[in-house]
Amino acid sequence: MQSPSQPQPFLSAQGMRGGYGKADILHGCTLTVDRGQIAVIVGPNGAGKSTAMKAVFGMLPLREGRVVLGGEDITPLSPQDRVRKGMGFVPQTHNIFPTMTVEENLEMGAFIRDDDVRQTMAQVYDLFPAVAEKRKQAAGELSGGQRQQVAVGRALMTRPQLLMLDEPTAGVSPIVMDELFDRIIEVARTGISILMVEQNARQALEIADIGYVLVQGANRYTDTGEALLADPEVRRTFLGG
Amino acid sequence: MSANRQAAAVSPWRAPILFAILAVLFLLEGTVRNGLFSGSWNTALAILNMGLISAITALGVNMQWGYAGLFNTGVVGFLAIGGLAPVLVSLPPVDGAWAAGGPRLILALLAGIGTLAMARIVHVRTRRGWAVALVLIGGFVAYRWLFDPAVTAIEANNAARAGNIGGLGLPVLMSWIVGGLFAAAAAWAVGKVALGLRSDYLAIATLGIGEIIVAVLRNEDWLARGVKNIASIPRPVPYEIELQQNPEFVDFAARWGFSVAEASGIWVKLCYMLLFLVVLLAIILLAELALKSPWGRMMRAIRDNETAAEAMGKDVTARHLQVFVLGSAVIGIAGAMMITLDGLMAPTSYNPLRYTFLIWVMVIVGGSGNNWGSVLGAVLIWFVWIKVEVWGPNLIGVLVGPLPDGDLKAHLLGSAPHMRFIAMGLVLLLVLRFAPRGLVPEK
Amino acid sequence: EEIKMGMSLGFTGPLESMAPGMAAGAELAMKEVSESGLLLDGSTVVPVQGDSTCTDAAAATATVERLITAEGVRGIVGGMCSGETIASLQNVAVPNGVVMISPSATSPALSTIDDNGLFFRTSPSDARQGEIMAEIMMEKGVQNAAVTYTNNDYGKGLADAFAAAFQEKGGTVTVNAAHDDGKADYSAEVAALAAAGGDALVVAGYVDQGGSGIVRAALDTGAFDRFVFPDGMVGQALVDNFGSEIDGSFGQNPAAEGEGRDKFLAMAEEAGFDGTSAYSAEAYDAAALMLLSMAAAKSSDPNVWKNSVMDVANAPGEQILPGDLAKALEIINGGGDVDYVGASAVEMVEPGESAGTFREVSFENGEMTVVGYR
Amino acid sequence: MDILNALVAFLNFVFIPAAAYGAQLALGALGVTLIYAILRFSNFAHGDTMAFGTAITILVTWGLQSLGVSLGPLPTALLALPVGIAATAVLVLGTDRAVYRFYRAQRAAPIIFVMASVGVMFVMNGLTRLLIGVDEQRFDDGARFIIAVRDFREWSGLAEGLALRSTQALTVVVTAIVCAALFWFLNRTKSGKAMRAYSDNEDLALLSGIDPERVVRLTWIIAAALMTIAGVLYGLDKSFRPFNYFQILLPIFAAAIVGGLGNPVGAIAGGFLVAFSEVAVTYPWVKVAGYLFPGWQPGGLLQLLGTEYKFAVSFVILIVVLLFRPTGLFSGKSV
Amino acid sequence: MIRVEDLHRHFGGFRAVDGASLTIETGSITGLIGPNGAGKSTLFNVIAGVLPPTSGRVFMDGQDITGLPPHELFHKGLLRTFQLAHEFSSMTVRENLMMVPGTQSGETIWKTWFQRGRIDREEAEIRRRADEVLDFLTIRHLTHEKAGNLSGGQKKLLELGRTMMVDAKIVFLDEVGAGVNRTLLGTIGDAIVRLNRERGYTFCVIEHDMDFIGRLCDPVIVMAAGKVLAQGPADHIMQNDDVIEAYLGTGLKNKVKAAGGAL
Ligand SMILES: Nc1ncnc2c1ncn2[C@@H]1O[C@H](COP(=O)(O)OP(=O)(O)OP(=O)(O)O)[C@@H](O)[C@H]1O
Ligand SMILES: Nc1ncnc2c1ncn2[C@@H]1O[C@H](COP(=O)(O)OP(=O)(O)OP(=O)(O)O)[C@@H](O)[C@H]1O
Ligand SMILES: CC(C)C[C@H](N)C(=O)O
Ligand SMILES: [Mg+2]
Ligand SMILES: [Mg+2]
Repeated sequence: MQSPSQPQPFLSAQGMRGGYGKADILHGCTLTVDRGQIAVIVGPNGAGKSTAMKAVFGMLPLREGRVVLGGEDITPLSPQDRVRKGMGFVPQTHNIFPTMTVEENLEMGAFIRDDDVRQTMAQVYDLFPAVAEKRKQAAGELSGGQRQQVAVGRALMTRPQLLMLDEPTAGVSPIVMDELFDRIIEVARTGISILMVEQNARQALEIADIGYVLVQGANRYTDTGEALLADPEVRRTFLGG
Repeated sequence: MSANRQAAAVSPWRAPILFAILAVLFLLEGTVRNGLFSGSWNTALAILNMGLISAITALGVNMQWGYAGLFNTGVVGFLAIGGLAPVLVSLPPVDGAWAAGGPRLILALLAGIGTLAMARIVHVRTRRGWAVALVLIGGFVAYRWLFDPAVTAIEANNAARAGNIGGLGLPVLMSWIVGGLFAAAAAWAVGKVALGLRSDYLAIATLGIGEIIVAVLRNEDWLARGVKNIASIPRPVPYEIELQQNPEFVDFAARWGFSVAEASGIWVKLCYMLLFLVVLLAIILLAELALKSPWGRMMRAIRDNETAAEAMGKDVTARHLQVFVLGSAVIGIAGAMMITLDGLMAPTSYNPLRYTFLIWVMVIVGGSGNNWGSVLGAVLIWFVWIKVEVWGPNLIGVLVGPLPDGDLKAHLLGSAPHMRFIAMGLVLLLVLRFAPRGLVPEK
Repeated sequence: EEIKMGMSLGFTGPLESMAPGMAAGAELAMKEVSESGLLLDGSTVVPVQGDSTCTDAAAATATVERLITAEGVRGIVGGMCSGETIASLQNVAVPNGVVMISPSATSPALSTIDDNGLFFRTSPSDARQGEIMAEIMMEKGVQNAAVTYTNNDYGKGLADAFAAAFQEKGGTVTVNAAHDDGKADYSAEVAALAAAGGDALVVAGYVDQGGSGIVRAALDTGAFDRFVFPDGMVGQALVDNFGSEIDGSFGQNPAAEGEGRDKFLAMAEEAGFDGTSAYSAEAYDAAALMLLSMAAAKSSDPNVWKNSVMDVANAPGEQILPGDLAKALEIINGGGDVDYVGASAVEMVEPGESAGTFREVSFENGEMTVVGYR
Repeated sequence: MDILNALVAFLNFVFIPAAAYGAQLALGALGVTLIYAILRFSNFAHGDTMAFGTAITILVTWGLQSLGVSLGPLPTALLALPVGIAATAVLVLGTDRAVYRFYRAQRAAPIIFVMASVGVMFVMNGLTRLLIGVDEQRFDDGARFIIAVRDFREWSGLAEGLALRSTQALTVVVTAIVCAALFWFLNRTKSGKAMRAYSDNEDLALLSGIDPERVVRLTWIIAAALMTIAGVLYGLDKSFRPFNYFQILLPIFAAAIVGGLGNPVGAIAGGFLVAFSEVAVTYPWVKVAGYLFPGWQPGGLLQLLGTEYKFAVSFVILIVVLLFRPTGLFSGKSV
Repeated sequence: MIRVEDLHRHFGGFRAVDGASLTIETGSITGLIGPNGAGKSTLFNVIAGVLPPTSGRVFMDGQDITGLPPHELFHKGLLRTFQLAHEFSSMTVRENLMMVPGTQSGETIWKTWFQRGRIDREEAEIRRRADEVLDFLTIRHLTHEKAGNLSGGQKKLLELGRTMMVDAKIVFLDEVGAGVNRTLLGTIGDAIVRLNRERGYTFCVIEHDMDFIGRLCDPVIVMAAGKVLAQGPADHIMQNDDVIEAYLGTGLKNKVKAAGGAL
């Protein structure tokens, strides 16, 4: 799916090193995603997956390494600027505006867009019928899984070029999870790059073009999703057999 | 995404150093005379004494806020109610007051409490609103029928000089404990009603309760003469005049090279200081013991996350009530001590800016959750609060110095007293800027 | 010698607008004496200001503590409000043997306080004013009145004294209700007063505080159109605020007849402040009394000169008006006797407070006119 | 039974004053609530900032008056208001930059903000006094009354009079307009929604491309406008004294909280609740009862409680409301 | 152990739990599944005393516990975890565990003044137990970390760890698995089984991971729209057409489907 005119991957985060306080959490972590690719990060809890996502999004000061998006070095940019460069992010927790209605949550996703957002919104509602019913309800009153759907919907509203999802399927029911993965494939097919963290790793790796296994802030395995799934060692240690 | 940043570790030397700096400030105040300090031991000690009382108040607030996250802005009310104790305990009895209406008054108060208890029983037994209302209305009528004539009689008794119920003539030190008990009782009643409220809602409720307590003190003349004030509350320490007439003391003063008046002032203040220190240290000791044990851990857990603490078997309501009562009792003790030190009960002076928010400033500047922090913050802020009275005008004097003479300069110089607030504000902002979690942060 | 004189007044707090006028009055007298060069062999007088806050007894005590023990003042003009005055007097001034002469603390409680002869005031006790006010009202045929007072020892003391005197004379007080100063709104108070009714409304408050708010609301709602104003209210501010709206109202304040006051007003104008502002004249007198007493006692030690205050204040002797302080000092230095009259016709009665001459004023055609003295 | 007189007495002494006072509190509470909702702290400097804005407006008004400018029956101060708002906006933006921004970056606890605002309050308090002094200032001009007592009596022939000051009417009208505009802004415009989003979840707002500093600036500017308008209306209707502006802080907070912190509708409801409970509960019903039941001569004033307890009464009502609705009438936030 | 009778919980007009009746047998590991918004968490919250029911009753061992506050339920042996982790964020991980036991004398204020020795002994015992739990959860290295700084999954582990600090009778787990690494989830599953066998805990587990449910739970209760839709052994339930339609779905379709609408 790589576009021939683009020798370099669309997103390339090289050798990221950094953390919250004095101690580093990331130890030279590298992530790359091409246009239209789905990249999945898996790994044990506390491995630094969310931290790596935040680092890519510019929410964490990096001591080393750089982030390049579409050929441009965006390492010094603030998160807002990265949004304008076409990055969208769904954090793992606190990923909705609780007192705003579902509809307003989606509108906020489209904050940087100046065109008509109604069509995208209709598509989101289409994708998540459960939240469509609740469009006038405050998002904070939704169930855990419904919130998760709103959060993903919000990011889709941005119409990003790179969509970053931190455990989008945590707490959603199997049927919705399948729908969601389906949708992610669809999105990727339109040329949008996807970088996501997943603990529902087997399903996620099935659809992944590239998979990263992150352990203690460093890349342990990097391969196609299929290859990782096929590796018994990876399966046993990281994917729960 | 977590909002936590890893807090920089705090040096264990920080508190001792800051206390040392504070001590130096007081030493300077006592010895050096310039634009910043007055060079008088009397002033230094006077500030220190009030600072110690503030420290005890701050400890009380810290128990409620720092340990349990209860936002009590009714501090002024609990201070005031504690201040009632010296009046009722240690003042000599007022001739005729008791005879005029004492028993009836007690009866009335009993009737009032009885009514509330009855109402509660009826409520629990029958759950009928109208029955409760009936009890309340009946009780209220009975209460007023007993209460009003008693109050009129007491207030008419020697209205110009007394007009109040009078005290018991007991030693004033006893009233400190009673003050704590008064405040604890009030806090218990308040807590039963208001502790269901959260954060700022609790704050405004307690603010209101504080105002109500003060309003009662101001308007119920039979209690402590209301706004007419009570002066000459007995002291637990010698009077300066007595010392000045005591030849031994005069000799003693001469030996140290002080004038008698000065020496007597210092002596009295030292006596007070000792008393206050004893109380302060005792409270800190008990508080630290509790805090450094599972009780303290439980409190921190409750403060962090009430829902989870509740699910982990902690009776959050009961614990809140406990710590609210304890903290208020400490504030009440401070209130009684303050009235003892002032020798005067003047309800008009209980304003929330001075007795609630300034105390809060002390707690936060000191570092909430930390007892030593509260003490440090209290003494420091009180020192500043008093000293800015001089610093402010001096500051403006320096600032306008280069200006040409004229209306503007005159206007600014004329406004010098208002620099008091500006200076206070600046100090507060600076401290918060350089120690945003307080001078001595928790742990 | 440089003699320091303290001033403990409420420069910040609820009466912050009254304090500057008082300080200016006191400083005027100090300057006058200082410039004459006649006090104790050419001593100069240096005023030291302290902020008593008016409401915070602890802060006031600390201030006076500083004035006395750090600045070493030889006398204090102040305190300003009664509560704060009592606290600082008992806790600091008396133990240190320094005289306080208050221009404005008028609570009756100060008459009986145990002061070692160290406390005086150039204003009368409120107990006296209540009687005078009742007298004037009866003469004007006001038989029933509503009373509102500022809720502090001054207001309450005055209102109670008045109510007692008025009722004794056969009048009726329809309601005796407090108002708090510095409140945002006085409709509740005015509603209550209006409901009780009466021929006139007695406003025992402060003109730049709740008092004016009450009058304003009472006028606007038509609740009352006739008012009786005691000392806290009488002042130019009242005329400025209400003009002819309060025509037909009257009042009284401690101030004496005659030249003294006029001279003081002229001097104040020259010095650039408003001499009519409340207790400014009394402050002048307080400062003048202290300095003359020092001269008479030939000592700046307060424990010594405290004994001359009554002498200087009262007859016999030559009458001294504002602006005559140099002359007074000459007389005293020459061994003569003076009777300080000053700006507020000072006449001291035991235990060291102004006997209370009151000036009766009435408001007509938007102006305040002095009707007489009693 | 004289219903008309009873009604007029009630309107004149209870309803109209309480409505005007309620509107003033509501405006103040709106500002408090807005800052609470978006910047998440109780701003103690609110009253003193109101005083500052009003002081500037007064100075400009005097200037205009001396130039002979006037608005006919309306107070000239309305013309000066924009200048006051602008100056206040500059001041609060400067304060934000110098003080609050630091704590935002630190993600300090709300209580730290509150204490910083106490510091700001002290400074602002002194600043206003340096600017305009401590005295009472009057700057009201234009027509004083819409209905004056005497005229009303003559016109209606009733024993009771009715007064409606133009400032009272103005207050209520302006409050209504300002509230409507604020609601429209917050609920309909993109910037308004961005503000609410920021108030809900700061980090996520960032991820949506909302510029937090812009939201903060906007909040302060709107708050400055609200504060100045509230302060000027209050000053026009009552009088201007810096000290009173500190005192009004407590009822304003009470209003904001009982209505539900962070909720604009609540602020308005709270303002009126506080005002009416202060006035109505301590109102002696003797006069009204006298008109309604002419034969009845009650001994007392038929007053539930003395006016000295009026503030206490309004707080009791607040507490009772909070007991039944723990986050205020309109379910506000709590941090 | 737990019997729920015709339970309703409405939010305004919305019926989140709409007449649910179910039983949790003593000694079982009961699974509770259902689509998002089915009312599972709400049901938990009502049972655990966090939300009052609109109507209906809850019994524990035959005793009516409807509306009892959570802390009393805790002392009756009913523990729960939260779907969104509720850690004590400013306390260390170990403290998070140590605060749990409910019978500490050190929690009585006057005993902290007069019975230091006894408190110290108790503390040592509780600390030992906490460390065991930390070892078990593989987060011993985080002993002194502030709980607020944990990763999402680590917080979930801590939630579970707290229930292991005391001898519970019944534990309600609200999506312990969400966000937890599958390998670790396997271990957690083992732990649940062991606690169930060895210590006799009864479990009621909400989870969306069907492998987990299938491995552990018997019976499984399915909720939908506030009502109980089906109940039975896990493999049975997973064949149920209603359940498949409402909840399980039929797996990924899109791998084979052509590209759809664009977002
Ligand atoms: N406070 C509330 N106000 C209004 N509606 C609410 C509230 N809490 C929950 N709901 C609604 O109740 C329904 C059930 O929510 P609940 O959290 O019980 O679902 P759940 O079964 O746990 O779902 P999930 O698997 O997604 O966690 C949802 O539709 C939700 O929108
Ligand atoms: N705000 C923070 N401050 C300090 N340390 C943190 C913070 N957030 C996370 N950490 C630490 O960083 C490490 C990595 O956390 P991160 O959230 O990136 O893990 P993760 O791989 O996303 O795990 P999970 O699968 O459980 O979500 C953890 O050990 C955690 O304790
Ligand atoms: C300044 C004065 C009006 C003070 C008042 N007379 C009092 O005693 O409190
Ligand atoms: Mg994570
Ligand atoms: Mg749920």
